[in-house]
Amino acid sequence: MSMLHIVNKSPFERNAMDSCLKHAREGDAILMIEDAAVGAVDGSTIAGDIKAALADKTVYVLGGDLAARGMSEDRIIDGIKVVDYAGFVDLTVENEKTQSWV
Amino acid sequence: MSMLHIVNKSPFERNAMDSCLKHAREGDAILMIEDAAVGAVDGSTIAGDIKAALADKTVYVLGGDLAARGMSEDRIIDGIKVVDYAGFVDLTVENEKTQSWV
Amino acid sequence: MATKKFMYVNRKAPYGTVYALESLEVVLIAAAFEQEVSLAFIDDGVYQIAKGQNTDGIGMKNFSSTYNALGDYEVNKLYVEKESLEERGLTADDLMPIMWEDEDEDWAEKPSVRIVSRAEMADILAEQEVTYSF
Amino acid sequence: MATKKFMYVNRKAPYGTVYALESLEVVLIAAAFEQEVSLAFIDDGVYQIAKGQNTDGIGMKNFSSTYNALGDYEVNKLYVEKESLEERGLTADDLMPIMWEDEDEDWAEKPSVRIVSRAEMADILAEQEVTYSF
Amino acid sequence: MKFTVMVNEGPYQHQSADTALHFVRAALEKGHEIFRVFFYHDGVNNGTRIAVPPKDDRLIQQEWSNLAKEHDLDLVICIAAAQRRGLMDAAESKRQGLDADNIIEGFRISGLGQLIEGGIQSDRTVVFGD
Amino acid sequence: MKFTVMVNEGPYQHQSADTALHFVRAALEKGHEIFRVFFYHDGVNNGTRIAVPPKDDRLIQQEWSNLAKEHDLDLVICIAAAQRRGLMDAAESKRQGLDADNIIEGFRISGLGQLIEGGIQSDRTVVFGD
Repeated sequence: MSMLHIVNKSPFERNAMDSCLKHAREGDAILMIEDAAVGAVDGSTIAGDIKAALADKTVYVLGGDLAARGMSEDRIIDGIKVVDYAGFVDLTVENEKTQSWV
Repeated sequence: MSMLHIVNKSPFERNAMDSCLKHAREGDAILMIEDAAVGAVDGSTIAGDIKAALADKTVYVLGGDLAARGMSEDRIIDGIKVVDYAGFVDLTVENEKTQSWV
Repeated sequence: MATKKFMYVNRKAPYGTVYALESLEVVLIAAAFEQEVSLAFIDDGVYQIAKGQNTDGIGMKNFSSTYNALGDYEVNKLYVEKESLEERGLTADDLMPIMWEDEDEDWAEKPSVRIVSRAEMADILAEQEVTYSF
Repeated sequence: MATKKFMYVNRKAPYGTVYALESLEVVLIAAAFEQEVSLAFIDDGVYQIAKGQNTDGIGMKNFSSTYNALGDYEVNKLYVEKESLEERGLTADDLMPIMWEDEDEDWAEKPSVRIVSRAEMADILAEQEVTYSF
Repeated sequence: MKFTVMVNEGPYQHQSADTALHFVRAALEKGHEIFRVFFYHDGVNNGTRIAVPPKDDRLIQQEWSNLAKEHDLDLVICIAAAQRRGLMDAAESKRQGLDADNIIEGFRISGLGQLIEGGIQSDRTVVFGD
Repeated sequence: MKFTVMVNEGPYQHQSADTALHFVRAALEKGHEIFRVFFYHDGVNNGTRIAVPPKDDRLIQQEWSNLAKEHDLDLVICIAAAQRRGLMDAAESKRQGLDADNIIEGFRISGLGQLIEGGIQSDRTVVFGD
């Protein structure tokens, strides 16, 4: 029974991503949308936390939100998967429940 | 030419207080209103940053906002001054300009 | 109707935004649907049930007493995260003594607030079927 | 009318909220008032002038090219905080090459973006007379 | 699969309303059922018909309305949240003794029970907020 | 001293509107002049007349309106922000070919220049936002 965690706030501005990472469990999925998409970029102060999460969770970013903020897919952290809105819907189907970290 | 910095976001939720503290200068005033009022309470993870700011800045908290969140004045950090809305207005007069860290 | 596990996740301080108040309005309505209802107070959400709230100075309605009424609606699982309290310089003593009466034990008064660790909170969140976030 | 120093402080990413767009709308109007105008890009505000923004995937208007037009309105002081870039894994190369033409030097093209340290930014903020935050 | 979607922010100010629209469209395209979209908090502001955004911008409120018509969606605005913020349909406006209403076609105003019912009846509930 | 106040959030959702009201009242009580209150972003939603909050709650939109009447305040709603969000006065509603308006007495709709003018003319500009 895995959970899809949806984060829409920049990890540099708010504590939502941090709180999500602290509460997500092994096998869960984390999807970064809207301003949270910038958290997918490698080399930032929070990249280490995301990499640690990748050890036992899957991490996704909404490609449209990443591109809107000028970040190309070749600079995101290794292992993060890019999805579109259709992929977002699929994630809510594949995981039995969702939690939004608003 | 001192600046009144107005912070209205909880320092535990957002980076506004942190950013304010990093940009405020000697002699400036910092006023915590709305959800930021909880930052005045001693013993928290950010109390150290506020105490450091008190070394060369004055720090105020809006009493009504502190009380609304169940925090009594006897537990705030030594040196923080409590003001009401009239005191808030006075602070905007005493300092030549204001910056809101929204 | 089917019975599901509903979770209300509260992560924001009261009064600065309307979320705490309007979350509570949902919980009160939800009680009529006879579902399994839990509330989680994480991060700044812990201030929502801080005791001694006094809104005279800001001209807003003090709705904190409504949490005391939740027991009457059979909403008695209020999980509060210990680490969230500690990071804010708070302890369990800073929270309202929200109680409920256990019909099965001759209406004995029992605390609705349950302080749990972050790891326990993660497990509780994982058990839910429908999670509303405010 | 008197001339004052106006500062527009941008601390939020574009598109997630409307602040970046509506801040830019104020700056464009303000230009007509012939005041001294500066913009500060601090914290997530640096994403507002990131190059290569493409909003096709989210169905919103890409307004980033508007920053290139600011020079025509004599708005050419765009201060970007170095530490804010670094914390986000960004460098000056990630920003749009926003330019203005200097009338006094035979319309020579000059960069509007000025990367400054946090300490310098604090000094710049302190010099202002009217500060709008978005 | 059956979805209930909750929208907690108004149009334009936050991207939540846009994302919710895209999510609902994508779910419908995949053949899923949208049991209900529930608008709460400032989300109620998605339901006004008297907005006129710039010509080169998206028309969020109108897009919800069009989508509702096209797919027979149930778009529900919370009455308590709507009353605080000034979203009214003709009946509610009259009941309150007001002289205007502003709800757009395709939305209806109802109670919070509609949200809970959505949670019970749907396979998935997805929240879009601030 | 002369103040211009900027309000960037709607009523109820964020406390900013409440704080701005208290600030303006306190400034007036101290004998200061409020040159203008400018409502931008979701702040425009403070100016609706068709809100009916619960009886035991404050009436933010009405309180602005009353304060304006009492102190002859200049409450200005940004037209661009208002158009996106559905705040209309009778003239603008007619001009846009709409069938309703919702602005409350005491507010007027105008351009962003009013904000800048406020910044120039006032001794202090104070921003209340999210």
